[in-house]
Amino acid sequence: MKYPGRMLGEVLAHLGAKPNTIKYPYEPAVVQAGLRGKIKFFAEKCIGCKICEKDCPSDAITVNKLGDKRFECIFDLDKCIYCAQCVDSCPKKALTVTNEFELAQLDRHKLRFIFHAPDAPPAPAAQPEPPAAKTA
Amino acid sequence: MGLIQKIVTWARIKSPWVIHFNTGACNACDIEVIAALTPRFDLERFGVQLKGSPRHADVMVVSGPVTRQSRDRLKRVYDQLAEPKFVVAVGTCACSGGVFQGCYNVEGGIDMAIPVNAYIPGCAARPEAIIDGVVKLLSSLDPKPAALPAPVAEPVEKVDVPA
Amino acid sequence: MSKITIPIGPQHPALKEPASFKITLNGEEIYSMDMRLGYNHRGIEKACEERSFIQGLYLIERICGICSHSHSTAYIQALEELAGLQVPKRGLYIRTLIAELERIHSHLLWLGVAAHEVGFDTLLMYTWRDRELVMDHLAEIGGNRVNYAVNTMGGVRRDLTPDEIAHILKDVDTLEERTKYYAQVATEETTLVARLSKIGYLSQTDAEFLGAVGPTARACGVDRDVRRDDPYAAYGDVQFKVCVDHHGDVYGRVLVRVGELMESYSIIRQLMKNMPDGPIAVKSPRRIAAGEVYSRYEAPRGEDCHYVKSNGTDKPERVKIRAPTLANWRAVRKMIEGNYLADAPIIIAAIDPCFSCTDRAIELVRPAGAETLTWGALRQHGIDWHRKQGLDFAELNKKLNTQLGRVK
Amino acid sequence: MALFNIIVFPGILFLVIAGLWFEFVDRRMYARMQHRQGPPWFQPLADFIKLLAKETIIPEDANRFLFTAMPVMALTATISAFFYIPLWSPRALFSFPGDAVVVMYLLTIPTLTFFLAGWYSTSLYSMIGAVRSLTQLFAYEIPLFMAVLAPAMLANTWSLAGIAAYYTAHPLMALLNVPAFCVAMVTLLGKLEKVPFDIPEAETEIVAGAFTEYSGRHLALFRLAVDIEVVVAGSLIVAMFLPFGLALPWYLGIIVYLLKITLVVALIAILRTIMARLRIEQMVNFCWKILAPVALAQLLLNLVVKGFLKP
Amino acid sequence: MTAEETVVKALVEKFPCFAEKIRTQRERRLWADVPADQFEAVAHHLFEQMGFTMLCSITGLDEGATFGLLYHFGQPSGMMIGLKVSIPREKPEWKTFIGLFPGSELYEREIADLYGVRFEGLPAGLRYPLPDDWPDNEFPLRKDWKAKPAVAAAAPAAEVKS
Ligand code: SF4
Ligand code: SF4
Ligand code: SF4
Ligand code: SF4
Ligand code: SF4
Ligand code: SF4
Ligand code: SF4
Ligand code: SF4
Repeated sequence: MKYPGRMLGEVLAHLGAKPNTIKYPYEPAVVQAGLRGKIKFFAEKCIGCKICEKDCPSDAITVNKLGDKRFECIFDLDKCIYCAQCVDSCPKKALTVTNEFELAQLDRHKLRFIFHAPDAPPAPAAQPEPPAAKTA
Repeated sequence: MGLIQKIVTWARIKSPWVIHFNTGACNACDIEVIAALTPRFDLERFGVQLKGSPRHADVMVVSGPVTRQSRDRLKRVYDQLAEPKFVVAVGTCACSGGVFQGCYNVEGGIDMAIPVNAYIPGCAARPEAIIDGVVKLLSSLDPKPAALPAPVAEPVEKVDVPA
Repeated sequence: MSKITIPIGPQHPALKEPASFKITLNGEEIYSMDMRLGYNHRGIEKACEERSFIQGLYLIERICGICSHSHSTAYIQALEELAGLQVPKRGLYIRTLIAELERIHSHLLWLGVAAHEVGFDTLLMYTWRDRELVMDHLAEIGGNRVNYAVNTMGGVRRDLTPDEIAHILKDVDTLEERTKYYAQVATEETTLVARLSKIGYLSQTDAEFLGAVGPTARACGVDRDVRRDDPYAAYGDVQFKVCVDHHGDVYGRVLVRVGELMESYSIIRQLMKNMPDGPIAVKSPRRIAAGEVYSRYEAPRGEDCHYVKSNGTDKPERVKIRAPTLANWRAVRKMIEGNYLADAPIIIAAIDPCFSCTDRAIELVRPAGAETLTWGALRQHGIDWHRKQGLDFAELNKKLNTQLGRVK
Repeated sequence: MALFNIIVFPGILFLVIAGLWFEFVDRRMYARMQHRQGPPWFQPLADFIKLLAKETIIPEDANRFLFTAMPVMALTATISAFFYIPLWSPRALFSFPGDAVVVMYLLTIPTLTFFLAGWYSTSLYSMIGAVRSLTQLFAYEIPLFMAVLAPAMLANTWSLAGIAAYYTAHPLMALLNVPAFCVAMVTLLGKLEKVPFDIPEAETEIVAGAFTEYSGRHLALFRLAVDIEVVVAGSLIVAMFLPFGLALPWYLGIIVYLLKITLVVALIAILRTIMARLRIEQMVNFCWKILAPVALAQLLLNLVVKGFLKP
Repeated sequence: MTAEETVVKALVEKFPCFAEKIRTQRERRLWADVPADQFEAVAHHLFEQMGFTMLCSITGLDEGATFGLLYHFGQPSGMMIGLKVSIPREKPEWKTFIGLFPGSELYEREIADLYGVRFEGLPAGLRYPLPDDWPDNEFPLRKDWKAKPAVAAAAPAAEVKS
């Protein structure tokens, strides 16, 4: 039957009920286990093949060779689309996904995230070159 | 800072009215912005109201890469906002152009056209991430920011900020 | 009486995406409409030619975030057919599951947006609250609430655990109940029915002639659905009914979408019951043999077509995307004629437009040759129209202006 | 004492606080009925202060004088109407025979200011909004007037204080006015431009209607005027249709009065939660074809009853 | 006889020049190259006699010396046929099909914008999908077109207010 105010009952029932709203940000967010958030890099596993760079759809990852078997990895968090293709592509599993998603920044420069290589073995104390400046 | 100034700052932080502008987004960020207003996330808790008229809004939430066709519109809407105004770039596209970098009709992130006050990466930025970004922006207005909860995961690596 | 043209968009609260329409009005009635699309044009087709197949996949997925899986599946199906890959059964089932979950989220979203367009925000809040259940599952399976990135060449990227299956089945039951309730609300709430029925009418002949697709066409009695007519993924293995309605108006489009929601629940139950074991993907090459393929997919908004041509390298030679909303535009123009201006937003919303692929921009259109309307002319038009309706603002204005000492 | 009454209690200050508070009550209830948490209690206040401190833009081709005068006028009209309404005792601050009609007229002024404000902002959306405001005014004003006349006719006086006194003496007579009360509630939604009659500011069609071009201070005053209008119109309805507890001691009287206003605000909130917006011509039809006849029937009924009681 | 063979046979009967040119790729997918002068007749025949009432898309192709226009017609039953016609690059002109398939308007405008093909009979209207300030004679989907800096102007972020 048609009548105005069809939702009256539903609406009144919810008036007294606890709202559906979550407490975030006052309580940590509950996120799904498989959430694709920020990518994490394990410098010791990387072989510098750059397949990740090649497959990245949005040019967000850069792997730099710092020295013998030493690689650092730069993520542009403002470019990354968190697709995790690089993780799938990496033959050495040097990349993984974390479910960190609270990446907002007021300053865009802070969105460039660098995973440094482990310190160089003591012998040749060559200063690693600064990462090649990427075109902004 | 005088008492009046303090009260005004307080009011500003507690009452951010929002206008939403899509400059060429894939819709995902837009629906996440809308989702942030619905019961599960309810941005109205922070005083956020979605406004249709730029004259009423304090915060412009922009999603999507700036396309050639929308660039001028974006600037015009920005100019119509009454001071003080803030711009939040929602989603990777709005931050940098994202996957659409290099497409011929895309000019890049929002900051190519107008100044941006907060960047929320993510593709699409989750409603929680949007809340996080808005709260970060608002607390930056507060001279004495209220203690915010610690982020879920501690950044493990050293973060290097190039100058 | 002269006709006037008003622009709507590209920035307008009813349109969350930019599009601009020019509506020519005859009084409060819409005489004709034209639209300027292109605000969202990013040049994806060209960009695809410049990227590898795998990079293109993520780009294609981001044509549109609401049914990202539609585009990504249509594209990946084309690649798999070109490369001659046999996707394992389990992979196809998961793909179909995501497709149906996406349809549910999209239709619930639409129901809310449609309610919002007619000022019924409560329904928007309730449908979007329930939609979160689906979003949780999509995030659980795919790893992201939208742009799930589930597809990869040769199958899918993530498997389902028995736990998830049980959980999805439980939520499908909840959703089914809620959908029944919303169907009741939509058909029994007088104010809502008053705003939805008898507007935006399109006859079956027009729908067919103008090439409407999806729920827009099915609400006019056009019995077409790619899932049945040209089965892909696992649709050959499930039983479902194609929802057709004969109202032809916005109300009919609500009924069709609600009906499709119910069918989706049943499809998901069948998929879960018969989910085969085995691998979810096969290994794929980086280069794809030359050839051309036409892939079709029934997106929530209608038929989505992708044409992919490959030349034997790791990049496509040509990718062409025909998104559903594009096919529906002609029909919208027809539907909107003769309706009230107040109904324009809901009629446009009724096809569930997303311009991001089509390009969202609505501008009410000016008949060719009409001069640009000044504010003065517009004001005059308003006065004329209302004088005809028995209100004379001119008098009021005159009095007011004399009182203010400004002689007009 | 009179000055205190006008400025502080039950005057302007009280009205401002009550207006903001009831906006909160309305928004919070709306949110809770939609199963979400809703804004905190200070929200309307924060909105108000923020708008006061924001840049004020006056469109170039708008009429400056009218553009700035309208919000003030809306505010003054609503506030002055308030002083004629008896709140918790059968006496009002000011009273004279025929003040019921004056209050009704004063409450029409805000709508007219919306119209003028919209019309003279010269923006397309404001103008459509303005015209819709006025069209809507013509539709609901008659049923509203008739509905309010009904209890006055029964009480045989045009003074609000007199009406209050009459119903305090004959409380059962108020029950006779239930249909008029319903009509008045529905038309009140039209007057306050709430769903299903928020046609003049339909966000998805014409952005924010008459207020589209308003910003900063002026918008703040307009919003305040609308908030206060809720309280004033609510008080009017309460005085006309729910004249109970007026004989109580003043502190109980105030509590009862506040409860009654809360009831009216809650009713408004519920009604706007469960309905969709009508189209303007549907609204006009509804007012003329349904509300007006009901109000007319009520008037006839009251006439007959009065004829019975006379001899 | 399969449904595909039926369609092919019916077509070849009517247009013998097709005998060699129709390719059956798989179930419900047919492809054919059509000579430009026959195209209109074939399209009308498909629409009027054979139930191919849907025009699914028009795809522009840059084939070097010629532009290809690939029309996909569909039957409600799911059968699809892709008809390709080639037009010379120097003189990219073709006829509109909005009389037969009104839905083709936007597809044609798209090709006009992106490839620079002129459609005879297409009424004037708003352009789609390129922006209003797009330079003339720049057709982005042509293979020899590369985004020029002037077009893809990527001004650096002037100043980022923080
Ligand atoms: S693909 Fe893996 S191993 Fe290769 S460069 Fe990238 S992170 Fe290193
Ligand atoms: S997650 Fe995707 S976008 Fe981000 S770096 Fe990896 S491949 Fe690139
Ligand atoms: S596993 Fe395959 S993709 Fe990875 S490095 Fe080896 S050959 Fe290349
Ligand atoms: S950031 Fe990602 S989800 Fe958001 S608009 Fe861009 S492509 Fe879409
Ligand atoms: S249709 Fe698009 S713009 Fe509209 S509400 Fe949905 S996502 Fe937003
Ligand atoms: S039909 Fe709409 S929602 Fe679906 S993929 Fe296309 S654009 Fe997205
Ligand atoms: S028609 Fe709309 S929903 Fe579909 S792909 Fe295009 S933008 Fe997305
Ligand atoms: S799909 Fe949309 S964005 Fe991509 S090229 Fe076509 S119109 Fe442009």
